[in-house]
Amino acid sequence: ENMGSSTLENITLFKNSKKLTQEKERNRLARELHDGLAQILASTQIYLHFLENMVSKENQNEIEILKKIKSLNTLGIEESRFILSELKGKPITASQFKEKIDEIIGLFIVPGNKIHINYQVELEEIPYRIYKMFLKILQEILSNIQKHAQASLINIHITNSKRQMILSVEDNGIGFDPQIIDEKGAEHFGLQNLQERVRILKGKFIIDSKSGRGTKIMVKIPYEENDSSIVWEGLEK
Amino acid sequence: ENMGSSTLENITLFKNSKKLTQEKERNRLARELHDGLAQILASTQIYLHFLENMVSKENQNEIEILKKIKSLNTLGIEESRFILSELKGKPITASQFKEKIDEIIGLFIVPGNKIHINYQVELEEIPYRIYKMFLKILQEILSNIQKHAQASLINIHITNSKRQMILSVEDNGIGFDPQIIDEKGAEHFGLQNLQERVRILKGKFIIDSKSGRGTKIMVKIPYEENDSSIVWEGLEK
Amino acid sequence: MKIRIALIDDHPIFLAGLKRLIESTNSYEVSSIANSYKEALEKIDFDNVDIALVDVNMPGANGIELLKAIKQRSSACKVVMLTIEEDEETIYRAMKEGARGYILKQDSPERLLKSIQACVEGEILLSNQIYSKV
Ligand SMILES: Nc1ncnc2c1ncn2[C@@H]1O[C@H](COP(=O)(O)OP(=O)(O)OP(=O)(O)O)[C@@H](O)[C@H]1O
Ligand SMILES: Nc1ncnc2c1ncn2[C@@H]1O[C@H](COP(=O)(O)OP(=O)(O)OP(=O)(O)O)[C@@H](O)[C@H]1O
Ligand SMILES: [K+]
Ligand SMILES: [Mg+2]
Ligand SMILES: [Mg+2]
Ligand SMILES: [Mg+2]
Repeated sequence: ENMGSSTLENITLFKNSKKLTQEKERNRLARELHDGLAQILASTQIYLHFLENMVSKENQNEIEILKKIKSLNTLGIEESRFILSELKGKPITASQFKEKIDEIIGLFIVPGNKIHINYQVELEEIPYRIYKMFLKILQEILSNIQKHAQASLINIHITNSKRQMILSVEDNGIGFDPQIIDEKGAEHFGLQNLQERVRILKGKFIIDSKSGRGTKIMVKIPYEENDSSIVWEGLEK
Repeated sequence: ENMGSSTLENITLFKNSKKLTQEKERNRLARELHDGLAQILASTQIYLHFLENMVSKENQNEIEILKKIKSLNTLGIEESRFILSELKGKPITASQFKEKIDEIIGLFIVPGNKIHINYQVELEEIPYRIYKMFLKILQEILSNIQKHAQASLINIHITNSKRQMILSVEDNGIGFDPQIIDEKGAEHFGLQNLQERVRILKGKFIIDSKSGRGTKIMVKIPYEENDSSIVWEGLEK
Repeated sequence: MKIRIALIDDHPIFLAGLKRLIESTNSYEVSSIANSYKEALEKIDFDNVDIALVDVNMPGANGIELLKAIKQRSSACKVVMLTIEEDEETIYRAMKEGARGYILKQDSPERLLKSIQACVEGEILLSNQIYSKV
């Protein structure tokens, strides 16, 4: 009996201590990141701004490359923010997630467009980082439709199962040749950044578009590799 | 006796498990960094190279800023490698230390600011972790000055005696109410992280600032307690 | 004739930058590009490639596996690993499987080009930072 309670105590101690260790380790990593890389990226941003003001507007080539560097740096800042928020942040509930999506759709869609939205949300909690990335991806896709598609109808499907998050956005606009992404690469960064984001999350990104035949973009993000809470759970065992 | 060995086993298990938890968390973050930030920084480096080849040699101002951005980016690459190689480092000599500090000051200070630097270095070797922490603390303070202070003059004192390291940075900028740190807490981590860092090193951190009257920040880090291995031990408790 | 290079990397932005870097020289052309193991083997005829620059970390099958597959298909094509990974074990594995070089993406662009040149000239090459590890 004495043994039993001692073991129990030990286990409790053990669990609490693991929580604490994780907590400390997370805070330490967050600090390293914030004080090191995030700071450097923030300073880079300021100097890029100076440089931008110096380069003459006629120098199209320079301006183009400078834009790309700025865009990369912004991506870096985002990335370090994501890692930070993942280390510090809490998961988002499914209803918070839906609310935010509705807000973004409301912001990006021009009056006159018809929209169908279809949600299937199984999972109750969404890792913060995936939540943030997902919103960025949705924003870029909707902003492209608004800027380029001349569409009258938009279909949005969001499926959030236990294993993955799927986003599909379809428009009936003018369409485009996906090759254009590489060709336009230097100036137009939206879809390239998007591919990069999805790549980081080990997901899939598919563009189905043809000139004159509308556009469908599909993004799939698996949870297994990315769910910090799942990783944490796994660690507890 | 049975009890004794069971407790011992538990403790060993406990220690191994803590190591494993840290290990996994570190590995996970390392992966994130690898796939995300490190590649972004590597890409940035290539585009900076293109830009460098475009900017005309007569444009001294542009070239200077570009150089700064390149150095920052290199610093970022180093930093990401440092986080990855974590704490494996050897002690740093006093002259390496000075060199690095000059580099950082050069990087973080905007043209137009006047700077006075005063060194007193007695110690020949500085523990790697303290070295790294110190640089990060300096970076955060300088980056705050750059972002917030609107200063024209900065005084930096660094005293590195056998017993402790002291850093004092003073600016003649707009100043602020230190209470703001807690209020801004949620989004602005800089000074909070800094305080936490110094606390871990069992050091002292003092902010002397008033709105309109400039800012002085003093950091004192004692050596005795802080052999890098000791810091780790401290975190384990 | 220009030296034909194939780039295989899952990182679109780095890939675009590297392609441009390589094509800024007169001696090389990027003859094919792929984003994964699968795409590389479907799309690229390695007998018509002089050098394949292969990323190590890619989703699905990784770069070392691609190195093996390329070696099986073509004896002419030299494979050079191009990666952010400094892990010793990966370096040894790559060298063992017949990689002609191991270059770090974070090397300076000048150094990247020099390394490719060295490979063309038949040297087995390693990044500076890697040298210290082997
Ligand atoms: N839904 C769409 N319908 C029609 N064309 C599109 C659509 N989405 C993208 N495109 C085309 O693909 C190109 C590349 O898109 P991308 O988002 O990468 O760049 P951008 O929107 O032009 O610029 P940026 O996003 O950098 O502000 C666009 O310029 C446009 O020609
Ligand atoms: N040297 C300074 N002069 C004037 N104000 C300062 C100075 N340093 C800090 N502050 C004020 O203190 C606040 C908190 O600083 P802190 O470094 O914690 O956050 P931040 O710099 O705003 O954001 P972060 O560091 O997270 O990027 C700043 O927002 C600024 O208002
Ligand atoms: K950068
Ligand atoms: Mg766009
Ligand atoms: Mg700050
Ligand atoms: Mg890769």
